Amino acid sequence: MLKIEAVIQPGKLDAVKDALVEIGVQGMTILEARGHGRQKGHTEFYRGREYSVDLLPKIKIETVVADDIAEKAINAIIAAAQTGKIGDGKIFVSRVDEVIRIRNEERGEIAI
Amino acid sequence: MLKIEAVIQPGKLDAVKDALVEIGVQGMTILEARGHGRQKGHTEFYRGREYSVDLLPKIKIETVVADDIAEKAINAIIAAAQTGKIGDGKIFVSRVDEVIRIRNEERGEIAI
Amino acid sequence: MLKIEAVIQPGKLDAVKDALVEIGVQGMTILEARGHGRQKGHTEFYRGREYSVDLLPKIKIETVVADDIAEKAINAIIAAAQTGKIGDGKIFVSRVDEVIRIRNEERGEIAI
Amino acid sequence: MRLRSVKVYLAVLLGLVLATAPAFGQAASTPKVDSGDNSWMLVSSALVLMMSGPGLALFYGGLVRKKNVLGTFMQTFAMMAVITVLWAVVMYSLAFGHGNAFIGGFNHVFLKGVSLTPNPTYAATIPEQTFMVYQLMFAIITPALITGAFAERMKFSAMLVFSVLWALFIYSPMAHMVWGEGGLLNAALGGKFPCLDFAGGTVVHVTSGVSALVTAIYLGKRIGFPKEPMPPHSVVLSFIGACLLWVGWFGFNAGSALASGTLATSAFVATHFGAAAAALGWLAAEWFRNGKPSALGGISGAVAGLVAITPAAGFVTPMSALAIGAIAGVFCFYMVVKVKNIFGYDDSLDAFGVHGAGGTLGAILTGIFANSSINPLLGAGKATGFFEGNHTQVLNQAIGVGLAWGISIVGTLILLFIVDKLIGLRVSPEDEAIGLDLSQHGEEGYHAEASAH
Amino acid sequence: MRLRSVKVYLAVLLGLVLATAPAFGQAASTPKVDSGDNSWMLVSSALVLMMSGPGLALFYGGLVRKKNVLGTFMQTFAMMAVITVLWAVVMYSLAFGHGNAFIGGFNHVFLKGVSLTPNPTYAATIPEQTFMVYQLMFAIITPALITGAFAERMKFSAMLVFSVLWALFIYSPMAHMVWGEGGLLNAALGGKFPCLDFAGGTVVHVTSGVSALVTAIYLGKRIGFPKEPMPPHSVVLSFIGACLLWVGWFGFNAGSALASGTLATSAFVATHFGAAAAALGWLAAEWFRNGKPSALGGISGAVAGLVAITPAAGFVTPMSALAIGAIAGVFCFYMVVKVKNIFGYDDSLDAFGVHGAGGTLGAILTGIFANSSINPLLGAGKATGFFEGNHTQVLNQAIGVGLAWGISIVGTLILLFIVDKLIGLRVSPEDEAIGLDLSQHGEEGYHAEASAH
Amino acid sequence: MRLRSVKVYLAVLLGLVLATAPAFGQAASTPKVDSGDNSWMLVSSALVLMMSGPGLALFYGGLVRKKNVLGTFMQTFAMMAVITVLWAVVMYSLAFGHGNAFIGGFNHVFLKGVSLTPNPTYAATIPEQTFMVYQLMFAIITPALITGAFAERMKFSAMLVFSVLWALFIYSPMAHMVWGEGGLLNAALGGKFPCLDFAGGTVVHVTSGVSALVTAIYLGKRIGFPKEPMPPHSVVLSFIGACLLWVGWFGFNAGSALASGTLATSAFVATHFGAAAAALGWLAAEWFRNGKPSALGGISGAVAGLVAITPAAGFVTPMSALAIGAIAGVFCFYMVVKVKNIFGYDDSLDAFGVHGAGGTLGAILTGIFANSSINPLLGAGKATGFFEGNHTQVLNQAIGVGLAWGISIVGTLILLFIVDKLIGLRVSPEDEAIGLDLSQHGEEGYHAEASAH
Ligand SMILES: Nc1ncnc2c1ncn2[C@@H]1O[C@H](COP(=O)(O)OP(=O)(O)O)[C@@H](O)[C@H]1O
Ligand SMILES: Nc1ncnc2c1ncn2[C@@H]1O[C@H](COP(=O)(O)OP(=O)(O)O)[C@@H](O)[C@H]1O
Ligand SMILES: Nc1ncnc2c1ncn2[C@@H]1O[C@H](COP(=O)(O)OP(=O)(O)O)[C@@H](O)[C@H]1O
Repeated sequence: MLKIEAVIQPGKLDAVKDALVEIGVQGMTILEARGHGRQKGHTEFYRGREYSVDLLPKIKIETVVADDIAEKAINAIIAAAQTGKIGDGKIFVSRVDEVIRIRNEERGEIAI
Repeated sequence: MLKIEAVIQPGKLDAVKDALVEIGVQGMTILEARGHGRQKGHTEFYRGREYSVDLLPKIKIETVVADDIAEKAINAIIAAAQTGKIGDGKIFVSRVDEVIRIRNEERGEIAI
Repeated sequence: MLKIEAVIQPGKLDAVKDALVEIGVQGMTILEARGHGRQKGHTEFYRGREYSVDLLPKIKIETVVADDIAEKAINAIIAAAQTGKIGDGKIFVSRVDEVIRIRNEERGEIAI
Repeated sequence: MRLRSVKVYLAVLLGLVLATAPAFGQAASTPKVDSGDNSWMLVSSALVLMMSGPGLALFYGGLVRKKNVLGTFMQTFAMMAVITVLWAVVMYSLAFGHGNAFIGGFNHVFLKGVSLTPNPTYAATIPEQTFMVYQLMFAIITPALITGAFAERMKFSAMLVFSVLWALFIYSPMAHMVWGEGGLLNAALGGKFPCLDFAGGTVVHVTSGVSALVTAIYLGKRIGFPKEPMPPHSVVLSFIGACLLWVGWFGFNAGSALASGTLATSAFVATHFGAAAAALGWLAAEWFRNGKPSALGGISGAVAGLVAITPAAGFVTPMSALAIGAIAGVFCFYMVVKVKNIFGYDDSLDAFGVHGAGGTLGAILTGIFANSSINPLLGAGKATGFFEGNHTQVLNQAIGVGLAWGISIVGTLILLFIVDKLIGLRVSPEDEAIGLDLSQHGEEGYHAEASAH
Repeated sequence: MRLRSVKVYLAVLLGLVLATAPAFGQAASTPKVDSGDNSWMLVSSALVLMMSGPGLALFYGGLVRKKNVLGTFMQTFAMMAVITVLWAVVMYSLAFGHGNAFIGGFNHVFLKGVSLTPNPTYAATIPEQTFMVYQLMFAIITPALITGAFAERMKFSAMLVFSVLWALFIYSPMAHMVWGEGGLLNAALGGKFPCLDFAGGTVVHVTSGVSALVTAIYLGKRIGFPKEPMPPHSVVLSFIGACLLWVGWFGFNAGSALASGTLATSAFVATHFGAAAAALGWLAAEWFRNGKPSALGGISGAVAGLVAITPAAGFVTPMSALAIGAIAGVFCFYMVVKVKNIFGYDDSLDAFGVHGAGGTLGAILTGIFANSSINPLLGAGKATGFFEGNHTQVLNQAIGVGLAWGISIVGTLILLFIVDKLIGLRVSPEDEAIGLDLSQHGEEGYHAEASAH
Repeated sequence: MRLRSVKVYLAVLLGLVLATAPAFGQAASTPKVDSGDNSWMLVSSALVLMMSGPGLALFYGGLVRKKNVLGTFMQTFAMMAVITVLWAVVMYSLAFGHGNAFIGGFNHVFLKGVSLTPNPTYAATIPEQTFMVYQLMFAIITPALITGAFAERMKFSAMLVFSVLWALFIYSPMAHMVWGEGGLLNAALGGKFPCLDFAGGTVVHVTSGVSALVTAIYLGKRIGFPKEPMPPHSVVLSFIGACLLWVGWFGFNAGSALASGTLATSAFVATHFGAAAAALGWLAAEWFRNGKPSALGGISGAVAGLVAITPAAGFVTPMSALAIGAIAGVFCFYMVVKVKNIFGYDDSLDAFGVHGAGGTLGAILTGIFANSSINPLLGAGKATGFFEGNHTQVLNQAIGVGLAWGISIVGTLILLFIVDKLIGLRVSPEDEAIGLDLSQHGEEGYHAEASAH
């Protein structure tokens, strides 16, 4: 089983979620994050002080999928999240050894 | 070493934390998350607009443990978080190559 | 490619970020977290009720780097985040199989 | 009583005026609106409404968990809407219409005969409609206070029905007995047991606080209480609310003079002093007991002091107000921190611990500290409170309070039973888990998802 | 009209006074400040300012997404600053100076001749400067109301220029026509089409609401609307704002009596009753349609009721106020929930659905419910509203409203066109995506990073 | 000075009245409460309390980091409780009792002799207790203003002790010198150096602002300052606070007329105009310098304008108020943005930059713009300010301000030294890191954990 972690633009959450659901990936967990990368931040002023803010709001989506569906999921995410501009985000894929559904203690792919 | 990531119902955080501490798992990191899965969401109305909200509040617990204690930790989490209803959440287990304690630069299992 | 996850004191975020950028690690994702560990919490009182709060605010930094740069990154984080006091946090290192840049679908180390 | 006190007062003032301005002679017979008094009473009405919304709504809303913040707001807000209509239809008549010693009549239903000229029985220098709308604001906040006891677990529909019945069958007679013409406890207009209650210590706080206790016990604890921690989701909101309560309370207490003369000033000063001393009292007790004085403690103390000074506001000297406040601050702290834990009921936001306990204490202390130099309600120069030598007044106060306790306990129990049978009081455990905001109102207080910048 | 009503009223009062106090005889000729009236009008001025900031700013600010909260605040706050200066320089003169039936003149530029003695044309018992500053508060909130329609997408600079022009060319003539001496619609001071507008239903709400609709359509939808969900980021803030609007509205409506006599009381009661009944109306309609009554619905209903009762406040009985409120609550609910969706424009915070629709409805209902027993503006005992037998008043109301619609539509279109050509109205798509707070003001409403404890 | 101005004013008014109503003749000798004046002064007292809580508490609380929000609230809230008791015990007597040119006496300790009849020395138409409680509200907010300078790092206990001492030894004499009978700087009641300070520019803002600077320097910077970013955790809270400050300031300034006559109106208008122009001034400067006008800038500017107009409010024309405001907005912007950075002290929330600098500027500008047509305090028709031809008044203003600076610097240094030796001023570095909320009060402002829905 593979864990797909995608860092995306906040405005794209809905589209990505729908794209994943469409290809049959129901389960996912979403986290609010802030990202640092090539995308340039902005400057804020508060009274006399100037802050250059280089951490931008991002959404992190985590979904664990069976190996065979992973590529499809990745493509779905890309299709939904891509604008072609810097800051679109990244996808990280890594291996997961075990999945357990807490409700009924099912394990493995069936628990995804 | 293994990383155990558990997505649970928010109300179960305290119970799970206590269960882990009881079996000797002290270190853990908690994140607020929102989850999508089989559990159905709800509808919200704001003025004329209707929103079907299918991202539900969840808590994500991450804890890195030695291999031999992992199964015990998983069972502790299940025991504390299970209600038997849809939405109880999932546990994901994956391998961690290295752990470092920032304070004293200890590495490996001793640093957990 | 390796994923470095560092849980640090909130006040150290800026220093760690700068240290990473300095050694050439541009990309990173930051999450607000709460941690449980050896560091003792505190007691809060609300009206008649007493709460012992043992989840402390932490920042979690995630950065995926090429294998050869990992050790440098770890050292940079330690150097910037260490105070020598309990609660300084931990670093977890694990393997990542694939990285994809959403913007242009580049894959692998070039996408980091 | 505040009515009589005002009248006596005005009589004295008028005397002064008459001595120097004989041309005003006839004015005494034809009541005339005084622009200054009416100005103050309109402001006071606005201030008392502000105590409910946003004041009390914020104070309570900050103390609950995030998932219940709007539900908690709504319990107060609904009173602003529902009680207003009820008041116009029948409640004003039941409280202030012609009736017997226990309740008014139906002569003012649909506000029939409630005109824009003063009704000298109640207030000789402001339009009766000003008096009517001012009293309405009291009728709004009183049932809203109760909601603190059953926070986070009552159905919105049940809350509405219960509050309407409670307003009709408990508030209306209590208001009539204490403030209505010929009311049993009315010290100014011929009551059998003259009980001093300047601005509603008994009518507002004892009734709501005791009813709160009853509902908290009847409904049972919130799921998870007391094991699960349920800290306030935003002491910040509660702080804003408490400050607005303090400011609004000037309308509540000083407005109860029903004019902007010296009695209003006296009540204003007493109110402020009572609040300040009680905040200090609670903070000191907390510092002593927990090692730290908290912001929640400070504002809780201030509210406790405001409650306790309410019946006394127009009867006591500034220095007595400080004393009453200090006593109330410490007393309510122990009620909330110790007594509640001993008995173990889940008075979620301490409606009883602050309003019931503080109101009862305040009513008794009024009998002790009341002074004829401030308010010659029982006759100029006649001993009024215990310290002045009128030892029976404390008894009268106790009778008033006892009656309020009795009616509140019995009445609330009956009403809860009826509503429970009719539509059920509590939300389902699932709804309680997801919170009132979503389950009862289909919305959320805060939208993190909206932060998509 | 409220001016004449006040004058008539004061004349009656004065008559009473004169009968008993002949020594006051000469006072009628030299207008004298009444401390009670002035007290009330200063308070009312403060209350109306509070309606803008923090009231309206919070109400609107809570409804937008987090990234636009400060930008939304600023659109109201800027009015507090800019319109004040504009008013002093020329607007007061244009609205209340000597002029023709459509607009005032330049005799009061830089407040020349606006003294501390009463100007009996407008208000005989308060300093003219009190009248001036009170009216200023209305001029501030009116353009601020429009901003709800173009929330989350207009440039700050364009908003400033547009608002200034709008205030000069739309608000000033409308205020003059309805309230100014010799204004076309002025029922009190010799207007051709006497239109009843006690506190600004037409001048404030119809003009701003209709202009809002025009700007919403002209600017186009927010990017992502209606597909992307854009729930309010904090109904909590909106709730606080709405409650403060309710409280402040007492200054708006009851203050429009320009004195603290019985007319102020009457308007105060009508205001409160209208708000309460409308909140119930909206909640009931929502409960019926969606299965749940919401907090946002409750406060939206209250505001709708306050809007609708505004023109009627000094003309109707308490019971009529309840009726007007209930109708307005249900009506505006359907405007916002159904009509908007049918046409599909993005009136982001429903400035038209609430103020435009509610104001228009209220103006018509005023013609129906107005009663000479409350306000003998058209002559003591002369039928005033439709139910009293004056069937033509509804027509006059329609003329007033129609004129306001016409001027608002045409004027706003022209002004938008000009500003669009000059500097552009909308922010860039990128700026819209990152939000007004950062793009227009370089700051953020909330700083999570700051929570580094 | 405002006392004399009021008296003169009232004399004029009375003259008018006497001319037409001889029956009032005797009233002049027996001071009588005016219901309109008292109504206004009670409202003003409530408004000034609202400036502290929630106004200032929110303004400051929003500017700190999340972990210090309640601690910051408490620094203001504690003043509401502590100073009230202190005032009753001895401070009122020290400020307004019989004494010498520098300080009052002990004749009013425990409010002995402070009755419900007017004290014509200070205010002839309101009960002395109204005057007393109104002045109390000023004594509350003044030390609260200082707390902005040492935000996020002072022990709660030390803050309490310091504030009590400061109130006793710096505020009391300053208030006496400027407003007390026979005070050195009292322009109305026989001071040697008649200094114009209508509502406390010197007494309130200069003293608190300068003391703030001293404490900021004495305590040293916050750990991490200026390297670590410390943006406001919620400009939203600060915005609400600032708006409430603006609204409350009407009570502060217009209330300082101590009556609701034309002087109150004049001060009300000047206050509003000053705030608006200053908001524009700051925004313009910011727009020019940073390329963007910010919400924080807008509200900071408004507050700066309110500060600067405070001493001038009852002395200047509306147009002068605009000028004073505009100057203050730009001036304070540069104080906060440039001067602070040059010197590098950590005046965390700019208590000095806004109150110290703005107060000093306002005091001087008062000497320049004051006009006898608004306030014939120095004698009807006698030149009052510089522009009117009284060139020495600026000198008198400078003497008053200089004295305030001197006393504030020396006095604050001594008090800080004493408190530091006694119990220590600063929290430990650990406590500073976890924040005041947890370390000093054992609670948190917001509970995310509570969001468990
Ligand atoms: N190496 C990395 N490790 C973790 N997160 C990363 C990494 N690189 C980028 N990110 C995340 O992806 C986001 C987008 O990256 P950025 O460099 O701005 O644009 P792009 O992905 O288009 O090159 C960043 O804000 C950050 O959250
Ligand atoms: N494949 C997955 N990857 C990541 N998170 C998941 C996955 N499946 C479920 N989750 C998380 O677990 C939560 C519970 O899942 P759900 O399907 O609702 O119930 P259950 O686990 O009882 O079947 C989800 O809300 C989501 O946060
Ligand atoms: N085994 C673990 N798994 C996940 N997170 C951990 C683990 N151990 C520690 N942490 C995180 O690191 C933080 C610091 O740990 P703590 O034991 O308090 O101090 P130290 O790292 O100095 O020993 C914790 O608050 C927690 O967030």
